[in-house]
Amino acid sequence: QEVVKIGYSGPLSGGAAQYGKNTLDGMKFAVDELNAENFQVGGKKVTFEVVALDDKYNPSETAINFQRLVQESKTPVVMCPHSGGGFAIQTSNDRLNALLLSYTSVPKITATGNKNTMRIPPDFSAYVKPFVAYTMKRYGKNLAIAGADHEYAKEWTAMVKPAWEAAGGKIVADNPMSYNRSTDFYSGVSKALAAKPDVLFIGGASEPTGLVAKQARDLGFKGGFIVMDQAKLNEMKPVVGSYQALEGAVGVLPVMEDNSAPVKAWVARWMKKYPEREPGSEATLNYTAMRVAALAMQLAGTTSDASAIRAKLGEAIQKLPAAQNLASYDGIDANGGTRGDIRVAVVEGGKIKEVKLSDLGK
Amino acid sequence: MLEIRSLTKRFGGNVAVNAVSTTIERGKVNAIIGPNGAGKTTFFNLISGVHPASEGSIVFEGQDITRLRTDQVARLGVARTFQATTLFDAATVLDNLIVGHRLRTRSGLWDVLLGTKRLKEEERTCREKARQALDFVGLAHIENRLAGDISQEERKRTAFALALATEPKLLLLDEPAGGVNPEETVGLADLIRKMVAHGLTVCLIEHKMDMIMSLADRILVLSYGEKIAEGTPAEVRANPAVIDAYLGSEHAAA
Amino acid sequence: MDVVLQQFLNALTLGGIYSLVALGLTLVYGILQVPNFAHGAFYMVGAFIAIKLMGGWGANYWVAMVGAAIVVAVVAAISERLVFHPLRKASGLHPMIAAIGLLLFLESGAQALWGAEFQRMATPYSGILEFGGLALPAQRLLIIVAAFTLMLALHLFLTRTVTGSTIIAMAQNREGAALVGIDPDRVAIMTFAISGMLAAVAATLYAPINLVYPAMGNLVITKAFVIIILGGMGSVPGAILGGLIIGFAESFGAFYISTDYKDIIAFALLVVILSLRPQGLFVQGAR
Amino acid sequence: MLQLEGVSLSYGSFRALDGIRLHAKAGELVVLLGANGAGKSSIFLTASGLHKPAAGSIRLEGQEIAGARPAQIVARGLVQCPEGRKLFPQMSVQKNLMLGSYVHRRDGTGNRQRLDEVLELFPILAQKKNDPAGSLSGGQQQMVAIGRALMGRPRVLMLDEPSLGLAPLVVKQVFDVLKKINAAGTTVLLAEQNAHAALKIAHRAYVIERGRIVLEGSPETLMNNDAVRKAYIGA
Amino acid sequence: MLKWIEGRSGWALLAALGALFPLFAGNDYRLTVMSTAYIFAIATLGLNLITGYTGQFNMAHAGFMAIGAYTLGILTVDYHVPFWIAFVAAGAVTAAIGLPLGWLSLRLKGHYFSIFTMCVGVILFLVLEKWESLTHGAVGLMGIPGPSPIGPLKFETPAQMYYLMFAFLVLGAWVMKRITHSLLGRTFIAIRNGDDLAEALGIPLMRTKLLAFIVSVLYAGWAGALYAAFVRFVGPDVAGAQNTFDMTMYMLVGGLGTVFGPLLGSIAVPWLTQMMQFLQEYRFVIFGPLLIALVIFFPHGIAGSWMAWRARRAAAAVRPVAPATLPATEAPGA
Ligand SMILES: Nc1ncnc2c1ncn2[C@@H]1O[C@H](COP(=O)(O)OP(=O)(O)OP(=O)(O)O)[C@@H](O)[C@H]1O
Ligand SMILES: Nc1ncnc2c1ncn2[C@@H]1O[C@H](COP(=O)(O)OP(=O)(O)OP(=O)(O)O)[C@@H](O)[C@H]1O
Ligand SMILES: [Mg+2]
Ligand SMILES: [Mg+2]
Repeated sequence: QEVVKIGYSGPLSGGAAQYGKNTLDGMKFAVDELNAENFQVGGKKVTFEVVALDDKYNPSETAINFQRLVQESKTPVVMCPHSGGGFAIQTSNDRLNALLLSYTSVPKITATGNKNTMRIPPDFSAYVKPFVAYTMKRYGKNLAIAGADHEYAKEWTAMVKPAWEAAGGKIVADNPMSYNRSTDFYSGVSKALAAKPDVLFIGGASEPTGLVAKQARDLGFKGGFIVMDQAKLNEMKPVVGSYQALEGAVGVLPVMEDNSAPVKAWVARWMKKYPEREPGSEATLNYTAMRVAALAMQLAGTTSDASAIRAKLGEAIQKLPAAQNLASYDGIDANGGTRGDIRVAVVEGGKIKEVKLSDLGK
Repeated sequence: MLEIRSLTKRFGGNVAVNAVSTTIERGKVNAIIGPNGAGKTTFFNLISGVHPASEGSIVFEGQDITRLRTDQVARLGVARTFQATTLFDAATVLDNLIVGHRLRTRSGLWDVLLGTKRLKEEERTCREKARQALDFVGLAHIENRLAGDISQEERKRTAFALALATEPKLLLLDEPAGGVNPEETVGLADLIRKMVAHGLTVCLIEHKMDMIMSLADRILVLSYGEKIAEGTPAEVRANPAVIDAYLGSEHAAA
Repeated sequence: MDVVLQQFLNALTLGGIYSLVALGLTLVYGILQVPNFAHGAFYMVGAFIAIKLMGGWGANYWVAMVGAAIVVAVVAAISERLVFHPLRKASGLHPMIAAIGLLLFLESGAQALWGAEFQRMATPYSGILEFGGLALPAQRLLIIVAAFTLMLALHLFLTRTVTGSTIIAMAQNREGAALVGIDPDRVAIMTFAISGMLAAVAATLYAPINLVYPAMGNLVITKAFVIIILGGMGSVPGAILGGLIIGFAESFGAFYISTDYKDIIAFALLVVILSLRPQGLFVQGAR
Repeated sequence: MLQLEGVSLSYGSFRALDGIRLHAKAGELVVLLGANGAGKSSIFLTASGLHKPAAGSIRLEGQEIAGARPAQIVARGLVQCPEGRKLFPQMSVQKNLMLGSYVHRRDGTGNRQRLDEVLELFPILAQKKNDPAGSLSGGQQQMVAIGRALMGRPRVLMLDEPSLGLAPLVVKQVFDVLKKINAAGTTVLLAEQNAHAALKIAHRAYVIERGRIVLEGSPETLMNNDAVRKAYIGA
Repeated sequence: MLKWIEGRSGWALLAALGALFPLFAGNDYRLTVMSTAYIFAIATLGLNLITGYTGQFNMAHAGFMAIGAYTLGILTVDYHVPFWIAFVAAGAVTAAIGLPLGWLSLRLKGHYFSIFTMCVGVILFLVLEKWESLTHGAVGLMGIPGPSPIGPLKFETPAQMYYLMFAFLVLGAWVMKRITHSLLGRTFIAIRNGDDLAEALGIPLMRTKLLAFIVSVLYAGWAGALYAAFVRFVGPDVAGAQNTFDMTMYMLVGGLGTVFGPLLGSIAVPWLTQMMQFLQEYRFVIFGPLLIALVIFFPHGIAGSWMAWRARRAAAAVRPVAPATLPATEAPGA
C-alpha cells in the first residue's frame, strides 16, 4: 500500500484563519472518504494524507511551504486558497512537476500559461448578467456599488458595472469599502444610500456582507441586493437577523439550502462528522477538486507525475459520479480553469428559493 | 570675542532672560552668577543655539550667530558643558571623546564606502585629539571605562575633555564644580586655569563663591533675568544689590 | 440635513469607542512608556468573554459587560506582572516586542479556545428610534452615552482622587513616586487593569453592531495609536479629543470624500497635524 | 531611632557599601561626609528600600525595615529628599508637594496646613505653585524636592545633598530650615559636600570612604582633624 | 590585535559556511528558506542601522521594502525595463521617497517617531493597494521576471538564486560593517546615546539622522527588489506591519546595534518557525511566550549577550571589582 501526501498551504492563523480552515476541511473530508473506499491507482491501494502548512496569507511563506511540501513530503498536488500564494507557486511548480490546485476566482491565475494549474472555483462571469436582469426587473434601474475592495471583489465589480449599464441601468454610487479592515460600515452604506439606489451590489466575506446588508436595512433601504458569490446567504442570515431582511437578494445557492440529492446526502455526511459546523462552498468546492484530482491520478495511473495527472483532469470531471461532483463541474479549459453550472438562489417572500440561472430575470 | 546685545528670552509669559547686554573677553575667565532661576542656564542655551532668542543679538568674533543651530555654533568654536553633566553613558570614555572631534572632520558616506585615505587620516586624528584631551584633563588612565561608571569628578573632567576635543575657542561651563567636593573643586579650578593658559576663553556659571572669586577675571550677575551687576570679583562682592539678591552677608567683601 | 446629523451621530459613536480604547493605551504608555501593541487583543478578549457570558451562561448584557471588564482587567494585570514588570527597566524596543509576543499569544489563544469564525453578540437594544425621519439605532445611542460617561468618570478619577494622581505621578517619575510612599508595582498593575477594563467595555459596547473574531483588535489598535500620538502620548484629554477627531474624520471623510480612501484620510490627517505640531495637540503636562 | 548594622550593598559585582554601621538618635542631626562616589546616596537609597542590601539590618525605631517596600518605609516615617530631586516634572508645584503627603492622604486638613508651612519656607514656590515643576530652575526644583519630603511629615528625614546647585543665600536658608525642623523634633540625616555649613548645624558626623565608615565624631573633632579639613572643608 | 584577527576569522568562517551551505542543504526547500532569510537579513541590517545604531525605530521599514519590490515589479512587468536597470532604479526610488518621508518623520523623537512611521507604513500600504493604475491594486503584480544573467552567471535554479542572495548579503554586511565601524558609525551611535550632547558637539542632527535613514531604506528597497525577483509576485501585504515586526524581532533576537546580530536573528527565527510548523494554528500560542521569555531573559539578543559576557570578562580582567554594566547596546526609543 502506498501513501500519497497532498499538500496544503494557506492561512491557518491570523485574520483569514477561518477561511483557510474551511478550505482545508473540504479537502480533508474528501481524503477521509477516499481512504475509506479502498481507492486504487494502477492496481495498488493508495492512502492519502494531507500535509497542511500555515502561510498566514503571505506569498513568500507560500513559496517556502510549497518547496517544503514538494521536496520534503513529495506531494504531487498542492492546494493554495489565495491568488498571491498561487502566483508564488507558479514560479516553480512546472519545473518541480507539481500540480497546483488554486482556490481563487482571480482569472489571471489560469492566464499565465502555467501548465500545471487547476482553478477550483468555476468561472463566475456567467451569472453576472442574470443577476443584473433579475434585480433590475424587480426593483429598478439605479444600482449602488457597495462591495468589498479586495482583489476578487474588484474583479466582480469590474464585471457588474458594464453589465448593469448594458442592461440600461444607471450606477448611482460607486462606493467600495474595505470589508476586512473597516471597523464600521455606517458612513459607507449611508453614502451609497444617499444616491437613492434601487439595488445594492454587496459582497465580501459572508459576515461583514451581512453587516452591510443590515446597516442598509437599518438606514431604511427597501431595495434588492446583488450578492457576490464569496458571501453566502445562509451565513449572512444570522448577522442580518432573518431572511425577511434579505428580501430581494440574489446570490449563489448556499450549500445548506441546496435540495439536490447529492448535496443533501453529502451535507448529512458532513454534519455527522462536524455536528457544529454548517459547510459552505469552500468545503464543497475543495472537496470536489480533491475528488477530481484523485480520480485523475487513477486515470493517469500515477500518483507522482503532475503533468500526466493534469492531462486527465478533464476526463476525471466527466467521469466523476454525480454524488461527488458537488461543484457541478462540467469541464476544464486549456489553461486549467474549471467550468460549471452554478446554482443560484433568490430570497423571495422571506425564503431562499433556488432558481435556474436561465430562468433568472425572466 | 562675544558681543551680546539686549538679549531676551521669553517662555510663554515668563521672561527668563531680559535685555541683557555684555561682552565676553578673549583669554579671560568670565563668570556668571545669580540666584536660582536667574536665567543663567538659559543664557548659555541662547548662546549655544539650543533656544532661539526672542530678541537681541549675539555676535561671535564678528559673526552674527543669533539664529544659528547648535551644531553650527559648535563648529564656529563655542563648546559647552551641561549643568547635569551629560555624557554618552553607554560608551567608554575614549569613545565619548573620539566623537568630540567629529565636527572638525569631513568624511561622509562616500569615504566610508570607498575607504578613502581621508577617512583613515581623520579617524587617526580623532583618536589622537581624544587622547590629547584626556591627557590634558588628566584622565588618560580611565579611557576604557564606561562613562556611566565613573565618579562625579571624573565625569566633570570628561565633560571638559569632550568640550576640548571640539577644538573650541570659547568654552561655556555650566556649574563645572557642582556636586564635587572641595578638594577636587580646587583641582577643577586649576584645570580651568590651565585651559585659559592654553589660550581658551572660558565662561562659567557657578555657585561656589570661593572658586569664583579666586578664578574669575570678570563676573556678570543675573537676577530675575536681568543684569544687576558686572565687574571684577572685588567690585561685585561689594555691590549691595548683589549682596541682597544673591550673596548674603557671609560672602560679601569684608 | 438629516444625513449630516446621521454622520455626526456615527462620528460620536466611532469617536467614543476609539477614545475608550485609546485611553487605556495612553494610560499604560504614560506609566511604562510602553506602546502596548497587545491592547487590541485585550479589546478582543473582552468581546469574546462578553459573548460567552451571554451565550453560555445566559447573562444579561450589562452583567456580561461587567464580567468582561473584570476578566480582562485580571488578564491585563497578569500581563503586567509576567511580561512588562520584568521589563520595566529595559527601555525602548524590548517591551514593544514583548507586547507583540503577548498579542500573538492572546490572538492565537483566542482562536484555539473559541475558533476563528465570526461571531455575533445579541443586544437587548436592537430597536431603531425615529426622530423626525432620522433613524437612530438604539445601540449607537447607548454607545455614545456610555462611552462619554465613562470618560468623564475616568477624568474625575485621575484629576480629583489621590489614587488617580498616583497614576500620573508614577508616569512622570517612578522613583520619585516610590519615595513619597506610592507603591509603583501596585499602581502599574492598577493602570493595566483599568486599561484592560476600558478596552473590554469598549468592545462590549461595540460588539452588538459589529463582528467578534480573534483578529478584531487589529483594526482598532492602529487607530488608537494614531489617536494617542495625535493627542500627545500619555495625555488623557489628548486621547479623548484625538478619538473624536478620528471619528469625525472617518465618518465625514467616508461620506463626503470616499469610503475607499477613508483610512488614508485618518492617517493623512495625522501626518499633517504632526508636521505642524510635532508634540501632538496636547503637550504633555497640559493636565 | 534609625540604626544600620553591617549593611552591605552591591551593584552587580561592584561592592558599593561594605558593612556600614551607623545610627541616629531621636532628635539628632547627623551629617554624612564623603567624596563623590563614597556611597552616601547608596546608604540613603538602601535605607529607603530602593535598593535591597546584600547583608545587614536596618532598624527604624527598633523595627527591622531592611527588605521592606519603599512605600511601607515612607509610611513608617522615614522620608528622603533624593539626589537628583526626582520630581514629577509635568505636574504643578502644588501637586508635587501634595503628593509628598501621600501616606497621610486621609488627613486633608493636616496636609493643607503643612502645605502652607512649606510655602512659607520657600516663598518663591508659592508664586510658582501652578507651574509645572519641570519648568523651574534647578535651584527652585531643589526647593520643591525638600518641600515634598517635608510634606511627608517625616520622623526621620534624609536629605541627599540638598544644597546642590543652590545659591549661597538659599543654601543658608535651607540650612536654617533644617535646623528649625530638627529643633522641632525631626531626626535628620544629611549627606553634604558643603561640609562647612553642614557641620555647623550637626550634632554628630560620619565620614565615608569607598563604602566604609572611616570616622565618626562630633563636629568639633572632625573640624579639627587635618585630613578631614583638607579633603572636605577646603582651605 | 587579537580581537581584530578573531573578528576577521569569525566572518571568514561564516562566509565559508554560507558558501558551502548548498552542498549539505540536501534539497531546494532548505535553499528556499535560506534565500528568503537572506533577503530579510539584508532588510534587517538596514533597519538595524537606523534603529540599533542611530536609535530611531522606523516602523515603516516594510513599506520601504515594498517600494523597492514594486519599483522592480512595475518597471520589469509593465515597462519591460531590463532587470538590473530596474534593480538599480528600485534603490533610487526608495531613497527618493525616503528622503521627504525621513525628513518629515525625523523631526519627531522617540516613540513619536516610531508610531508616526508606523502610520507612514500604513499610508504606504494603502497607497499601494489603492493606486490601481500604477500598482495593480489589491490583486498585486504577477509575472515578475527573475534576475537576468550577468555574463556567464545565470540565476535560474534555486542554488543559483541562493548564491545571488548570499552575494548580496555578504556585500550588504560588509558595507554595514564598514559604516558602523567608521567615524560615521560613531556619529550615528553618538546620536543614539544622546542627541542633545551630540548636537552640542557640532553634529548636525537632522542631516546625520537623515543619512542613516536613507542608507537604511536603501537596504530595505534593494531587499524588496530581491524579494520581488525571488517570489515573482508582490502584493500590498509586503508593506504590512507584520513584516516590520518580524524584522524587529530578528534584530532583537540576534542583538541590537551589532552587525552580526541581525544576521543571526534573520536566519535563526525563520528556521525556528519552520520547525514549529507542525503546531499549525497553535504555533503562536507557543511562539508568543517564547518571544517574551527571550526578551526578558536575553535582552541583548544572542550576539549581544555573548558580547556582554566577553566585555564583562575583559572588564574583570582590568579591574578586579568592576561594576556590572550593560554592554554598549543601549536600547533606543525612550
Ligand atoms: N524650557 C523652558 N520652558 C519654560 N521655562 C523655562 C525653560 N527653561 C527655563 N525656564 C525658566 O526660566 C527661568 C530661568 O531658568 P534657568 O534654568 O536659566 O535658571 P538658572 O539661572 O540656570 O538657575 P540655577 O542656578 O538654579 O540652575 C526659570 O524660571 C525657569 O523656570
Ligand atoms: N545603579 C548603580 N549601578 C552601578 N554602580 C552604581 C550605581 N549607583 C551608584 N553606583 C556606584 O556606587 C558608588 C557609590 O555611589 P553613591 O552614589 O552612593 O556615592 P555618593 O557618595 O552619593 O557620591 P556623590 O557625591 O557623587 O553623590 C559609586 O562608585 C557609583 O559609581
Ligand atoms: Mg542652571
Ligand atoms: Mg550621592
